[in-house]
Amino acid sequence: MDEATLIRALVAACCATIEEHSGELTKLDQAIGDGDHGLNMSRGFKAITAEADALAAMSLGDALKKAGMTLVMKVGGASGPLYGSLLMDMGKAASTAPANEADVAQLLRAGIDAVKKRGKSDVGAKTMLDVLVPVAETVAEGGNVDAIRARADEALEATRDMLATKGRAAFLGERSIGHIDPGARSSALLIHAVCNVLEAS
Amino acid sequence: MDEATLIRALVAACCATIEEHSGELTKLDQAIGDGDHGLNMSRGFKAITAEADALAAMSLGDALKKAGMTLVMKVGGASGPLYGSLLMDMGKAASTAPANEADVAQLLRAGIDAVKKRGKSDVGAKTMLDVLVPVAETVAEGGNVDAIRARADEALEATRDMLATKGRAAFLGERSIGHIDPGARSSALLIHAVCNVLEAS
Amino acid sequence: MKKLINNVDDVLTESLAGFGRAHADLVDISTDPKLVTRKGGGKKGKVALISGGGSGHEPMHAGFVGMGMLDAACPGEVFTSPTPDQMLAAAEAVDGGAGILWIVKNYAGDVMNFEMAGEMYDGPTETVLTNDDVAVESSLHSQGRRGVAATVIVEKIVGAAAERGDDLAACKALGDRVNAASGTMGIALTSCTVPAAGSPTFEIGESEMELGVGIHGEPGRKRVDLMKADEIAEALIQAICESIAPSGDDDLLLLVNGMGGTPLMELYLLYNSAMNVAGERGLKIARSLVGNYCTSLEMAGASITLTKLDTEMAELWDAPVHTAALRWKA
Amino acid sequence: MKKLINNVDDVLTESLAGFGRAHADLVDISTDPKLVTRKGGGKKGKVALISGGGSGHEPMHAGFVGMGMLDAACPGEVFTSPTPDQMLAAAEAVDGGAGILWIVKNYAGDVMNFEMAGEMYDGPTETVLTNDDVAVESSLHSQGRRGVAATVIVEKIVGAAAERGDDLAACKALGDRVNAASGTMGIALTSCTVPAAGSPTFEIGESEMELGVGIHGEPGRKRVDLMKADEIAEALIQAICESIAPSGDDDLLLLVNGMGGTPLMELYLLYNSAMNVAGERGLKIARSLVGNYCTSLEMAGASITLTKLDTEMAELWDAPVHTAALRWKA
Ligand SMILES: Nc1ncnc2c1ncn2[C@@H]1O[C@H](COP(=O)(O)OP(=O)(O)O)[C@@H](O)[C@H]1O
Ligand SMILES: Nc1ncnc2c1ncn2[C@@H]1O[C@H](COP(=O)(O)OP(=O)(O)O)[C@@H](O)[C@H]1O
Ligand SMILES: [Mg+2]
Ligand SMILES: [Mg+2]
Ligand SMILES: [Mg+2]
Ligand SMILES: [Mg+2]
Repeated sequence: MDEATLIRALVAACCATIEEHSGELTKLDQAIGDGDHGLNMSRGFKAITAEADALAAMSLGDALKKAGMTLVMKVGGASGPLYGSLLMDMGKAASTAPANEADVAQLLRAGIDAVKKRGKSDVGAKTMLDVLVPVAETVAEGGNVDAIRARADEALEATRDMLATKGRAAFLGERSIGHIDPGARSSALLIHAVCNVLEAS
Repeated sequence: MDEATLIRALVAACCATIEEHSGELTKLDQAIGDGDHGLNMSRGFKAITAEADALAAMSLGDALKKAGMTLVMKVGGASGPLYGSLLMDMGKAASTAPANEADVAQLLRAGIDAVKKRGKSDVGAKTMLDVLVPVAETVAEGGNVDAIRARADEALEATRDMLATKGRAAFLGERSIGHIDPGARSSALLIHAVCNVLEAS
Repeated sequence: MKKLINNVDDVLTESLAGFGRAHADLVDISTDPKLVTRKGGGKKGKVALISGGGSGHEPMHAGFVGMGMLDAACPGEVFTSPTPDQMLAAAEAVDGGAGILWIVKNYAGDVMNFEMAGEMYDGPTETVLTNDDVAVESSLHSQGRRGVAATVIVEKIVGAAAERGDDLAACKALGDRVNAASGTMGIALTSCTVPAAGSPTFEIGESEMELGVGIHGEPGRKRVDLMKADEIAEALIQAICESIAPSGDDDLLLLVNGMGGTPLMELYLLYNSAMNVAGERGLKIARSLVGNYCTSLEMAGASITLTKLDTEMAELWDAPVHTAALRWKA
Repeated sequence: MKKLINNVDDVLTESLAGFGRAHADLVDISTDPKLVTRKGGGKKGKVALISGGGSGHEPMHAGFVGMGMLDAACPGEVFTSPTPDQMLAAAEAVDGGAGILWIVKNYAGDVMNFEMAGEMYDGPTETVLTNDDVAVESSLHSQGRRGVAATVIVEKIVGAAAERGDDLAACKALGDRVNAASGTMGIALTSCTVPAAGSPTFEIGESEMELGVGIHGEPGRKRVDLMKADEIAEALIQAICESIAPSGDDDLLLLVNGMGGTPLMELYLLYNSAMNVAGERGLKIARSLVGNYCTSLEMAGASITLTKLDTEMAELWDAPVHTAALRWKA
């Protein structure tokens, strides 16, 4: 798979999974948030789909930066700036295409740092970071796609018993316990999609 | 029964039946009106109950006038001025206490004329008049209390198939058919109450 | 029944008391008989405008008491006409010696109670009867059409005329003219619940709406499937135009009025639809008002009103007004 | 879902278009990016006030654009923070050369998006973050308290200060002061439905209410049995007083705010209860506002806000304002 094909495949896979699960994300967000996460993600990834041609013509780094900026400008809410920052800073770190797992892990770390900074948060607050950070660890440890997917699922499930201290769910206090976090779910979905593409390539 | 006892008995019986059936009147009015007939009647007759002592100290004619004015001032809606006019003009016609059926019939006619004038209406419009007018006929014909009660019930039931052309129910057009008229029902209730008192006296 | 109340019996008194306290700079209130009068009472030499009707239509009428609009409002029980004693007390409180103009919505109860008050009042009175609701064909019954949201427009325009010194006959004639130039029709998505009744006035399915609903939850033209805002605007404006037949030269006032339970977001959306329909029909919307003005408790729904404004009516509409619910240039 | 709309996807655009058409004398609107700006754009030498947030809280914020209040509002999707491109376009449209003051309700999304806009904007900017909702103890989580109805009061008072020529630092300091002097808590009787979601945000029983609800239908302190208006007023004012600790000497502003689906009649009743509670506690209510100002779509419910006004704040509150939703002395 050349870079253009890879970018197209990633865009298609990510957009497809978000579209497919948009209702579920909204339901999760209705339980402990304000019920718009599915819509927000779907709006953002539709905008990315619309610019797939332009993205495919770019380097992976530039494509990530552009896709990130699109999320920032189209999504709004908490997830827009956060996923936007994730992709933008991954893009900035990917001046050259990642050659190996270590490169990918380093990309992810850069993106995750941006999320932490923008969200003034860290793992344990029942957010997307509770999926992204463990996954980045597995990547850094050289785990294969199966291991990565499994880790994402596990981490997602682990958000169920967490007490939210960031994002809207934090307003629920104890009542946030017992539900998985919508942003953690969308992160897990995206990670699965990326793994599926990498597996097929 | 002297006049004071009669007035007390009439007040008590009328107020009791209205109180007891207030929910039913409201339900009937919800079907083809605005759902306040029970409340209106109950408000008016509670006010009459409150002045029972004063009424009992008056002649029947003055008591009717005063009770009518109380309904006018306390009820509002369509039924206030109508029942108020009914009683007030009955009272005006009763300068002397009614001695026989013919006197009572004449009283009723005077009251009914006031209702027709105030409501710019007549029988056939699916209103209280469709009970009051037939009942007045039976009284004029010298019918006994059983005949009067039976006529009231019959007349009430006959409002079911009428098309309303007066009052709020008129706004429903054809849809007013199939429900008995709330004001006809309250009239029938009052006539029953009065008959019961006369029967016992 | 879910309402912000204490006891069903005290709803009206407590709400009125709250209104009086919130707008103590504008109005005086009395709770027995129930009354809202303009601060300072009658204005010498000015025709006094008094309206009233069942409660549950707030801000109508109490919200329109003040400079440039009403002198007094008589709130009845929820959806029940007020009583003559209220009207008489109002008249005594605000009579400025130039006569009383009753502004009455055409419902049997309101008409009869105001009529009795007029007969009992010792002084010149006139009545403007509003009957702008085009939903129910007047030919079907002898009660005539219902008075609904255009009552607000009548009160505003005639209020301005009284304020500038028009006499009783002129105010009465103007009120009749505004009413005749107006048509309204509404729809409901949900029912309302009269507090004392405790249950919804009517049943309505999840995908139904009531076309031509009255402001007491009375049925209207027909029960239909839920329509889109564009279709609603088209249906309502079509019905109104059949009644008031505006030409492309007429300056129209467009009022998109909420029934109480519909948020502003939807009212502006419906207003947008109405403007599109007006545009397609070549109608000229010269003035607009969007909001909850003539409501039906917490009913979800809206009505559209069009009034053909002549030059004088437009000027009087624009004139300063300072009431709890309508305020401009003051 | 029963709403006056055409298509779920067009709700915001069409409602915004309607707002722009209804208030063409006051505002300009843009639909891409979505923006409401004060007619005529920025005022030279004046600090520009820009607010925004998810839609569904109407009239907040677009209804407060105009003389004496906001210069621009950025409406996001329903209950979703707007995006930085809207904020940047707003800033460009209304920058008068004296800096931009963002007025932001404290939600993660709003904060982050306005933050990004501030980082990208080429010119001096400051932010006032409102967090008046006392329902959620800030100690419980690091997100801090939510910004709710006191945002309206911040926008009015700081708007008047900007209008009289206060500089950016002064406007920022004043906004922080008003926010710190304010506390709000709300309750919900019913849920709201986000149009695109199509089903109610939360389930609530026929005899339950949500105490301390957020303006997006987020849960608050707890689910409780339906309370009487007097009890609600007591509970809300108690919670607010624990936060802002007013003394009997403070001039208080009392805002009784409807959530969108509650009729005015109930809001005035709750206001009456609140005034009684204030009286019992020896609190001095110097200014009042009752109505739907910071809503949550068609949710039934209300919030109470108290703000301790100092002399300057009271003067600025009283200063002329001319917007779609708040207008006096102009
Ligand atoms: N401060 C934060 N840091 C990291 N993630 C966050 C933060 N705040 C929110 N999130 C994530 O964003 C998700 C919610 O996104 P979304 O519903 O689209 O936005 P909003 O909360 O503004 O409605 C949460 O489920 C959580 O995973
Ligand atoms: N014009 C009229 N003539 C005679 N009776 C009438 C007239 N209008 C209404 N009614 C009677 O009044 C009853 C309704 O009374 P009520 O519900 O108390 O008043 P409202 O209709 O004002 O709500 C009707 O059922 C009918 O019997
Ligand atoms: Mg959300
Ligand atoms: Mg009735
Ligand atoms: Mg009635
Ligand atoms: Mg959101």
